Amino acid sequence: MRNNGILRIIARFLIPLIMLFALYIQFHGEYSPGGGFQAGVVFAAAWILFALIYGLDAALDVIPERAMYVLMLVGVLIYAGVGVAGVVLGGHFLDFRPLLDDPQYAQQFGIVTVELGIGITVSTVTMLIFTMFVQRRADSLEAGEND
Amino acid sequence: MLFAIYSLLSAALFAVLDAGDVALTEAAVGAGISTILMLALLALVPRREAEAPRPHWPALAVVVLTGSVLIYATLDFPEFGNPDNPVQTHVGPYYVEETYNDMGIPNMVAAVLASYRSIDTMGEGFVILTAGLAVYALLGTRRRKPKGEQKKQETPGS
Amino acid sequence: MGWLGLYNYWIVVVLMMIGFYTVVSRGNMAKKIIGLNLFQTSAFIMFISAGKILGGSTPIYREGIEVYSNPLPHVLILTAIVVGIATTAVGLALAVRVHENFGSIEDDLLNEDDSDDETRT
Amino acid sequence: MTITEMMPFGVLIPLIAAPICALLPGRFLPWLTAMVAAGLSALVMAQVLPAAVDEPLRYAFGNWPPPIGIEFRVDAVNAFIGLLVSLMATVILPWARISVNQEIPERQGLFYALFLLAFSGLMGITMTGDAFNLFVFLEISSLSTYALVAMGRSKAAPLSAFRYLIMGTLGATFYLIGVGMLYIMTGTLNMVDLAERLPAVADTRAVQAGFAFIIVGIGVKLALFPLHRWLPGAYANAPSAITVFLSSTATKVAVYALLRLVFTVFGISFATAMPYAEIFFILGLAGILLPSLWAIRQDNLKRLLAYSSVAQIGYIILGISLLSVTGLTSGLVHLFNHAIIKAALFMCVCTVIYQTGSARISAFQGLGRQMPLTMLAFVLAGLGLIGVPLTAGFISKWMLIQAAIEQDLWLAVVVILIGSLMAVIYIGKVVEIAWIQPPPDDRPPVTEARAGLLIPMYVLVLATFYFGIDTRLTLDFATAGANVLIGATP
Amino acid sequence: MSAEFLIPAIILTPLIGAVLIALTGRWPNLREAVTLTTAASLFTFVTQMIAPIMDRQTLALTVAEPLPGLSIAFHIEPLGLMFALLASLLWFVTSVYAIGYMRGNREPRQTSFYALFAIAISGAMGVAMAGNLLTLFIFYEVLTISTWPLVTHNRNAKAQAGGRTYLGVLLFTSIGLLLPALIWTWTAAGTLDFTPGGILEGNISTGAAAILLGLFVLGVGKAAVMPMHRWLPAAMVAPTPVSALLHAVAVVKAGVFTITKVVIYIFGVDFLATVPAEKYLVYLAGFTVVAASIIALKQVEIKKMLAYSTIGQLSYVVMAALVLAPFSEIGAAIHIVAHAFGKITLFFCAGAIYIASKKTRIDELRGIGLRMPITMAAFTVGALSMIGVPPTAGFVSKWYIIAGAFQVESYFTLAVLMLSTGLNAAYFLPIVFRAFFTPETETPRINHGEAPWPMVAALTTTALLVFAFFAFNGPLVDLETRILEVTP
Repeated sequence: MRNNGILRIIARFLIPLIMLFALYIQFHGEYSPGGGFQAGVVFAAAWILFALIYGLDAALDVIPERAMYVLMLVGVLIYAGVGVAGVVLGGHFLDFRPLLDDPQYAQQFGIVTVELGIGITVSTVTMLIFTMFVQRRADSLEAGEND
Repeated sequence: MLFAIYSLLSAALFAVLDAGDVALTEAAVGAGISTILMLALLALVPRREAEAPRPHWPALAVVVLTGSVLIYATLDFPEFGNPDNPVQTHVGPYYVEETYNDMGIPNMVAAVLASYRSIDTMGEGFVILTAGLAVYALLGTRRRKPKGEQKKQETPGS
Repeated sequence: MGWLGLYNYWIVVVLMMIGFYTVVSRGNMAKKIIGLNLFQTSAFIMFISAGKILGGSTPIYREGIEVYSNPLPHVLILTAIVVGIATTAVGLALAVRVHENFGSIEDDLLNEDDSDDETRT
Repeated sequence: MTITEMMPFGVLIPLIAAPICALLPGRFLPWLTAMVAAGLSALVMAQVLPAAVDEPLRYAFGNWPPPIGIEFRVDAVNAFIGLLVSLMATVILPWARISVNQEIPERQGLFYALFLLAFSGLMGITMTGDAFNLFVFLEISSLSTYALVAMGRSKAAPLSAFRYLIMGTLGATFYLIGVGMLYIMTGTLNMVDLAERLPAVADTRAVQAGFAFIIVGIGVKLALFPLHRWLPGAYANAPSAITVFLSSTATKVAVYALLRLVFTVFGISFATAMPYAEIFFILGLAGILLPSLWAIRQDNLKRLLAYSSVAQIGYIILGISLLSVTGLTSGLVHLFNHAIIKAALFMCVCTVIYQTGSARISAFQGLGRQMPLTMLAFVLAGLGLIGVPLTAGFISKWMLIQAAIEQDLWLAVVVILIGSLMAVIYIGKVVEIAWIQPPPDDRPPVTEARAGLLIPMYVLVLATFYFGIDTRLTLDFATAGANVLIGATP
Repeated sequence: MSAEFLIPAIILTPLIGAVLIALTGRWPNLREAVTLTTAASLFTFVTQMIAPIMDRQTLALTVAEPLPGLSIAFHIEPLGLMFALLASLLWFVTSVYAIGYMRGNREPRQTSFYALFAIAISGAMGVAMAGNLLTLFIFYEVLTISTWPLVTHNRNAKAQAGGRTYLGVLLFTSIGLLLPALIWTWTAAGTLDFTPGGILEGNISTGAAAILLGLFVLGVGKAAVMPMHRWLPAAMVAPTPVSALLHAVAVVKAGVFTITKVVIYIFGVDFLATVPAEKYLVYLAGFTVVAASIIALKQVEIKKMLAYSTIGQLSYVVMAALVLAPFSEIGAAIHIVAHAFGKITLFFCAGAIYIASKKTRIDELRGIGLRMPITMAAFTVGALSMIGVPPTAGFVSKWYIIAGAFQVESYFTLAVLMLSTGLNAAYFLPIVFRAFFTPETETPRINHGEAPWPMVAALTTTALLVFAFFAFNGPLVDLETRILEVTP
């Protein structure tokens, strides 16, 4: 499949578009449908498409496994961090109002941040899971099973 | 495949039911990710099924029982789509009316998701994380290879 | 319009039971997981249906629209969907491991192996 | 920082510690993080419990007043359970460190991260005041538990985990459907709010069906007698540390969830209207007798104890089914006592596994002479399980019997005593093999476990006896909790 | 000395002793020294309680209250004092004997033997001083469980089977019958304290009382009332010192002691007298007496025979307690002591014979009296006491029981006593005769004399005690008369 020219061409156009779309629903989430999950998943989907066409190793060169691992942890930590920040600034956990002076902006800021955290975690976890499965396949093929 | 199609269909259904975000997610997750994973699994394990599926009476009994309970329950459900349903009258309206004043963003779903019920969302973030860690823990370890050569050739998941 | 007003719930129930039956009756782990997904998704539809208002629209403020569907069920289901996919992922990973250990993912063929906990992988 | 503001951190500390834990390298640091997190959480709960007895503490997340937002709501009952869970985690972790080093040599950061997730999930279930939020925490703990079970060394561990996953997810979905019905009928998810709005629609089929679905869903999680099929495999194949932790917390928290939903949300009057008591009474009796029988038949000790756990849940369910203050008190006390006793027993068995690598009863031949301290602990904890006076087990069983007699349920009394006799048999058979039979000659000599394994074990054993003599902590708080539950929505 | 000090001291001394024994296990002489000192000091402590009880002070102590109204409490009264004195005194003697026996037989695991022995004694002390049924039950179980390893001391299949029967019967009866009886009493009377005159009167119908009494009599398996007697012969696989102290004194006497206490302090004699069905239990006990004696007649192993004789003698006490006559109650009380002295002597002799000659069967005893004159003399004394011939201890207690039987004109009891006396004579005297007046047929495998001196000393002492009790039982009888006073 890696040698299928057409696929490669299409992919070269498609993948950036998908990623763009992902970013759009990530940061435009509070105006139109979308948000962290959808963005994360779509972003991951783009990456997976890349992996399917250019091969996993190429994909892992773009985003290494370790990076995914760390990022998925960072994502939730961002989320929790915002929550803790609320407590530190004298509010309740996950209370965004104390973050900024204007409550509305504070809320928006909070929402965007946590959505970002979610987005990061979701996308990286998705990629990581995909990577795990594919590498497992590679190993078991080498172990000479399923034939 | 059928499974993916089912997901797409339900996504469409969600869209019809005014659940834009849900539809989007279901489409991406259901039709996208879980299908890919399913394929990955089928790539890993033999596709053949053991025996021709024959009716499984106890299971059928349980299922019919549960189903009838559900039907029985639905008979008292408020009418579909009726604006006077408790769902529409109790907590929901607050979100519909106040979201804009509270945080000045139009997408109530995002508002409820990330602010009103933020702890839920954080929880599901951790659920995802758990899944990641779990799969990493289960499949992350390299398996011993009979052939000594360590370089693994990349193999697409389908 | 009486019971007719409930048709969507009945669709849900039927789907749900198909999924449930698949989980309980099928030995194949992949099929079990598919059934599980079916089961959950239909449960989601039930929630979403509850939030729908006929003539309402997607809960995003736009000019000139007064009636919105209730956003709360949507949020719940977003969460639930994510939980579902997470479960699926873990389940599939487990299936892979089972296959590595036993060379099969036919649960009912492995019936007794569950009790065999002396053998170490 | 007031106690109310401190309260949610009983959950948040381990939750946030989990990802940090996963980032840490090596063996010691992850363990230390988990240890500190569990200890802090226990400290918080120790602060919360006395405060929560008088009137419930409520903490609204994001400062959105419930039912708009989600709240944690802690009263005597869940403060009691929360303290139990966090304490058990704190006691088990030092022991776990050694056995984990043996069973899961590398990537322990992952292990402890998942452990913390399971732990904080349980804590979350305990504290939340929102029916759907409970589902989320339920899934956090469940998913991490599946993974942890599958990390066991035994070949069948992933299989057991998979079966657990199927059962568990079905249960969770049932619960979700039940909650959905309640939501459709009332439009709210907050427990207190539900409790206020349910009576209006209490007689609708939807709510009754919702009740049934919730009971079944939770029932799977607490291994309610006919739905217990996942438990023995999961306990038998999980890593030792996880077996000990699960046996003492997971099912207990599920029992709490059941109590909370049945009594606080639906309310006692609703519960009495449904055939709830009768069904649970029967399930309780059957759940005492049959699993005890199966336990006697097991020759794998982890499995034996697992079945005995199912039987002990039968006692708790029996106590709950009486719908009386005494009954609920006995249920709560037994929940607490059994957690301690069973954790101690599993620790003994798993310590033997650590030394000999096997949980087969044959591996216990002559251990009385080779591992005297461990086997002594087993005997003492076993006495607790049987319910011999001076042990915690006696207190809860006595309360239970008293509750049964209050309502002239002599059948229950008989069954409870028979159950104790069966416990004598299955504990006795182990003790006999360990202390009377000589060690087989073909077995390489076994030595006593190291202090690091023995000390936590004996902490639990001593607790078994302490709570058998000084019952102020357990009995008073349990009674308070029972009153909260029986009394109308507090 | 105050109760706050004495009672804990008496409970803890053996336990501390046990710990020390375990620690000094490496040096046998030191270990034995510890054992003896512990036993001696325990006895001194117990004697400290005589004076206060004599001048009617109350020695009581509440340790803890696990459940509201259910406390772990101690309260010394004449009966308990007597039991405590008996057990602690004989523990010392037995320890001396055990040293000889264990060393003479080169037993393995002697350390754990002595340690567990001490724990068992502490259990017996707890039973003796218990202030309510719960406390009694607790120490009753301590006694059961701590003696199980002693019964299975030999660690072979036979021991394992015996131990199973032992633990099985005792735990089944205590959890299956005694505990329900406890709970029933608790729910009926709202308390479990031992109160002069009883606590059940007016709280329970006479019919229920009869059932409850049945639960108690059968539930106290240690009293070995048929059909709950199987454990006692099974326990004979234990080393003789165990059989001697525990299964002739501490354990079995704890059983009959419990029943006597229940009759007097829980039901109350006057109340029981109004319970019609109560008589059936007298018949059951009487039947046990006769049946056990007949079975004993057919035994070939000395220890087995002694075991069945014990079963019979125990039912004397139960029967006497249930006859409900003032004299018979006293008789029951002092028979606990009288029988103890006699029976322990007999067991000591059996052990001595075994150690010296490795003989365990009755038919092997021809002419052994010439080789072991002291031992067999002591045996004779014990046998006479069992039969109840003056001037032995057995005579005194039997006298009171008979007197009691006359008081209430229970001719059944009289008949049983006569019959069993005859049977006792029938199975004891032939042994004596065979031992002294028949020549050895074949020369024994080992050419032996008396057993090691500690054993001989011990059995001589107990034999002398049998006479002493006959001579000086006045104070004890006076003391025990007080158990019937409704207001102490």
